[in-house]
Amino acid sequence: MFGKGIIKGFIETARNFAGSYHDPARMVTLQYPEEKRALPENSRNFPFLVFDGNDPIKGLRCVSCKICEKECPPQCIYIVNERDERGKPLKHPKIFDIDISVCMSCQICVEVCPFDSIKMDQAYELSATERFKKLILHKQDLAKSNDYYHRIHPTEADAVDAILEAERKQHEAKKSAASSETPPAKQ
Amino acid sequence: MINTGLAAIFLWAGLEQGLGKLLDHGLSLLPPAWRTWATIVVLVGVMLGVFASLFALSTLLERKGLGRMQNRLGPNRVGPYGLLQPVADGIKMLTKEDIVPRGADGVVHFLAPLVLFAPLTLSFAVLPYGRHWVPLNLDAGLLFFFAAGSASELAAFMAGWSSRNKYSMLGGMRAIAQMISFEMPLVVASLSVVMISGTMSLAAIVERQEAWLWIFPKWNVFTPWGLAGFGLFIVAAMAETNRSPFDLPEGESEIIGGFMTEYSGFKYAVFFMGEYFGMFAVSGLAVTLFLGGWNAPLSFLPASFLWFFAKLMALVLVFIWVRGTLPRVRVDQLMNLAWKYLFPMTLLNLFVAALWHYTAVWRAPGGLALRWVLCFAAIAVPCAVLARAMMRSHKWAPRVYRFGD
Amino acid sequence: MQITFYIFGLLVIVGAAGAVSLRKPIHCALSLAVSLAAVAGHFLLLGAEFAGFAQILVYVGAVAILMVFVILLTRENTPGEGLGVGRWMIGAGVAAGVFGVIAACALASKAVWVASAQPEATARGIGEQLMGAYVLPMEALGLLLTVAGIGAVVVAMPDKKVL
Amino acid sequence: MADIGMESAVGISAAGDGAGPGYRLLAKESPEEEGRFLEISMGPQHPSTHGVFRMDVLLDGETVVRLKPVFGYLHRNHEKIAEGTTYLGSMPYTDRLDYFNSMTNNWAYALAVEKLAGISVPERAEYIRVITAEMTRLQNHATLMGFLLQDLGAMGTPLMYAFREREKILDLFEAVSGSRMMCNYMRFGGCRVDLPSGWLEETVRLVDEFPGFLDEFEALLAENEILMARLQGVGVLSAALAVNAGVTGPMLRASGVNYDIRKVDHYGIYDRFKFRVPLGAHGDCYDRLMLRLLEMRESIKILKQALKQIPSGPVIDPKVKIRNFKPKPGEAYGRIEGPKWELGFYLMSDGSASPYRYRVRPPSLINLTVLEDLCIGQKVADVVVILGSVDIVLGEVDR
Repeated sequence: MFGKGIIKGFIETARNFAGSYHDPARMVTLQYPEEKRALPENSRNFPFLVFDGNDPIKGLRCVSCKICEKECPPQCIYIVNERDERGKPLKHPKIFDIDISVCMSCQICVEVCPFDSIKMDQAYELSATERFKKLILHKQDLAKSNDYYHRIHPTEADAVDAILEAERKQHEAKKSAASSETPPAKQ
Repeated sequence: MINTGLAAIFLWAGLEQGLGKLLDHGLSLLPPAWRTWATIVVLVGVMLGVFASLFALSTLLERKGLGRMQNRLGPNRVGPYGLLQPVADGIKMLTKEDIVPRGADGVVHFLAPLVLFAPLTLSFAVLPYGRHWVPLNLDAGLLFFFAAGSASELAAFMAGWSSRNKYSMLGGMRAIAQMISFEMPLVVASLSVVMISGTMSLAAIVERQEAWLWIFPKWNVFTPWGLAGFGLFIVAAMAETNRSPFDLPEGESEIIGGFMTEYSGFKYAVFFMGEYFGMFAVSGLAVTLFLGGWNAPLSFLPASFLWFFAKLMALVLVFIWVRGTLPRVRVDQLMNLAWKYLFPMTLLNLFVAALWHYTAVWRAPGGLALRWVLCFAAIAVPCAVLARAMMRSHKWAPRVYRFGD
Repeated sequence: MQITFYIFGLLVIVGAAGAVSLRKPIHCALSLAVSLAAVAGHFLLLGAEFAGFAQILVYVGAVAILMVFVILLTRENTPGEGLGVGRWMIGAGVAAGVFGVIAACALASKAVWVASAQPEATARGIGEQLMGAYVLPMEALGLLLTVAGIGAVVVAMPDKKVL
Repeated sequence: MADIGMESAVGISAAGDGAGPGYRLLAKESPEEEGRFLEISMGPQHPSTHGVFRMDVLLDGETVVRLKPVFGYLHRNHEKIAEGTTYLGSMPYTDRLDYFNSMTNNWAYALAVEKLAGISVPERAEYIRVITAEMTRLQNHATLMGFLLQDLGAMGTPLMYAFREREKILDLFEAVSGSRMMCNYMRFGGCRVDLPSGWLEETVRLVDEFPGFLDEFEALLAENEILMARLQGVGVLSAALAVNAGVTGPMLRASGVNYDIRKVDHYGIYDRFKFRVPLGAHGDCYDRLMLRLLEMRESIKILKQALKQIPSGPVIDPKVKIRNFKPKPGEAYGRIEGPKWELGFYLMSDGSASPYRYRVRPPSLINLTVLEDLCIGQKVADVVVILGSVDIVLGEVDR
């Protein structure tokens, strides 16, 4: 019968019209600034640096090995070593910048980091009023505590803590042996 | 609940009477020489005000309704429930830059929205909004309506041609072809009403429908020819007002914005408003011709212009529903629909109306039912057969698929 | 109603003048449409509702559109070179002659002056006239139009089915 | 009258065979044809070109006489970048090829590298790959149908329904990979992380509910007379032309050729699942649309089986190095049946950390090559519909 398909379509849209008032499966809109979706644990946005203890700069796990800088596909990480007065590089970054206007959130820096010092953040409200300077995050912007890491990625952070603890114990046990093998990359 | 509703309706009817009296009284206070002009000013002001606010309301309704049909919320940020959204849109439109392409024909480009808009507002003058509420009760009101509407074709062409844009040109061509083609079925569909009512005065047409079968109204739509005519009229009206699924002249996904591509700011707003006003005008005509105008839907309810606007808005909602559901047809299919389907069917409907008229003498019990069945079959069967034949000839059919392993 | 008469009269004249003097053909057609619409206004002023509305519907809604369409579909859409003075003069002479003849006829005719005595040209009246006294010419016209319509379809029909 | 002009123009296009200026000559210089055709440039700013894509269209009235696709507006140097970066470093870039289907892009690339380096994939990872790939197929096909209907002028209603369902799938993708669209989830030798707890149950629920949505969609589309009128007999692609032009995927199957890489190539673990390959008979837009609907139903079958069978175990081969990944010199071609069509990665290794040659077989581009053949003789309104039914993503066309 001619018109059957069209009438079916009308019924369908009417059903959706009514459904949008009572059926949460149909009305999936979240009104963003007021309502926010709970992010899944794995959710990632831009990297941050984990620090232990209370001092965000001194406690950084980062040893400035520059592996992430090298592996980063869009080359958005910039690291300069801290040096002591004689110019010998220290295991600490002097500059650690991430240009989040370039970063593509691929998480490769996290995967290649042997020291579990760089992790993915979940903060997504990062809009700025300027295109260049304000979108470059510096060391002090990037440093976030281990507690914060536990808050956003609890499962992953527990696993990381367990590994680090095991390593530390192993390290203490073999204190006599000076060689510290780079632990295998996680994940 | 029902009682309150009834009370409200009667209260409104009383108010309406009072309002009319008050208006008359107020006008009679003026010196006689001024009365005509004062009446004109009041009428024009009220009509423009009412339809402009109706326009604001229906843009909001459309966006909300479409949103809900698409499982979205629709505008809800400006004012409570987004009610002030049309105001915000208006401010936006008014403050936007008015861009005229360098190669455009400035004068024609400027005139096109006006030529579209002015005649459309004229056509509101002949619609009967309530008993004695006809701004301009012309003897040939229906003809006036179509005459006023015919200028919009010229406007679409002017807009398309003057923009000096190929998409605008295509849109303009489509608009003319479409409007001319669908004016035929539109006029012929309303002719059946003229034939039965014996008058072209819209007020008189509504008065003819003021009859009751027990408590149910005897509107034209409740006759076989009226039902078919109403359906055909609405389809033609959708095309005439460039509403989806016949919105080819704008054909957003194909030719960007059609003849409105190069319009911005206030001129675009006027086009936009013109589109809605066209929809109101043609819905108002449909209400007048087929749905009993200002007559109440049940005999014991008072007549009021509220009914007219309620019916008009109901039709507008149908338009919105259609827009939310159907994809657009193609230009050749549109022409086929107009000339090979709607036009012959409306012509046939004239004969069915005549048949209905001449079988009115069958007074025997069951005569009405027989009349109904006969007339309905006379229009419905050809409609279905022709539709089937068209589908067949193009080999349009649902398909069954085979599977490979 | 005097003022409206003069306004419409001015529109008729200005439109007609524009139709012959503007450079772009489309502008000419559009100003002709203005002129035709203003003529319809005159009909309405004379109380001939049906004729007035039919004038708008047919001339503005169809004839002007048709002209515009034809102009659009012809190849040369740019303004041509202006006519020479001599040809302007000839044209003006012909126009003046035609105007003179029509004006003479109109002045000589008594119908113009007794217009108010005529019965009102209502739709019903026209319909009764057409279906009564003039039924044969009307049927002939209808037949002619049908033939023309069929002819147009045949001409426009493609030689073989495309799609 | 119209068809004469069309034929003559087609004749010239056949004779010139891809010679760009051929039709310009016809349009501009032959005096009797002047003013007859209208040349319009659809895109790169056009609502229905699905991105920055341009079509140089020559119209006779509204009939398309000649159509020339113009690409390159979104060229991002993908292949050359990949030759300068590590093997792993290209993985996030593959997300951005066909940004609707990052999971399958990841898989195709991982497959190529695994072939190159001879890496095996743990059982559980194979299942996860199939599950995510089929979910990708579901969301891609649903959205494609929505977009096609949008091109037809259906005011976004089907598109919104499709997006509603797609959001649910993307939520699951985010839960597993951390990102909704740029998943970057597959790794050489498996997947990056194991599924989070509760994910499989969520997926089972989604898969159970999805057919309801498909029924709804079918009610909205399948028998709609306007839709049939708009799509049936439009943009017919013959099987011979499809095969010759290298067209793959649903578009090829709509022309009636039974060729599905899941069946033909036996990649992954598709041999273990029972599913059928729907085939069209007419090769028109309607077939292409309906085939995708049917494919979604088959995908649901696969998903149901996979979700039932999925074993526990590791998700990645622990032997595969993340840093200093240097496959032996050699070459490999990995291809999968992507949601759109055959997606292939060709890699040539010289033993260093980055590929010597990296080449994507961009199915969107290859399937676009037949666009002109599909569009000639159709109306301008059909062009956007045909383009929509081809289902391109410009990120992949231009790379």
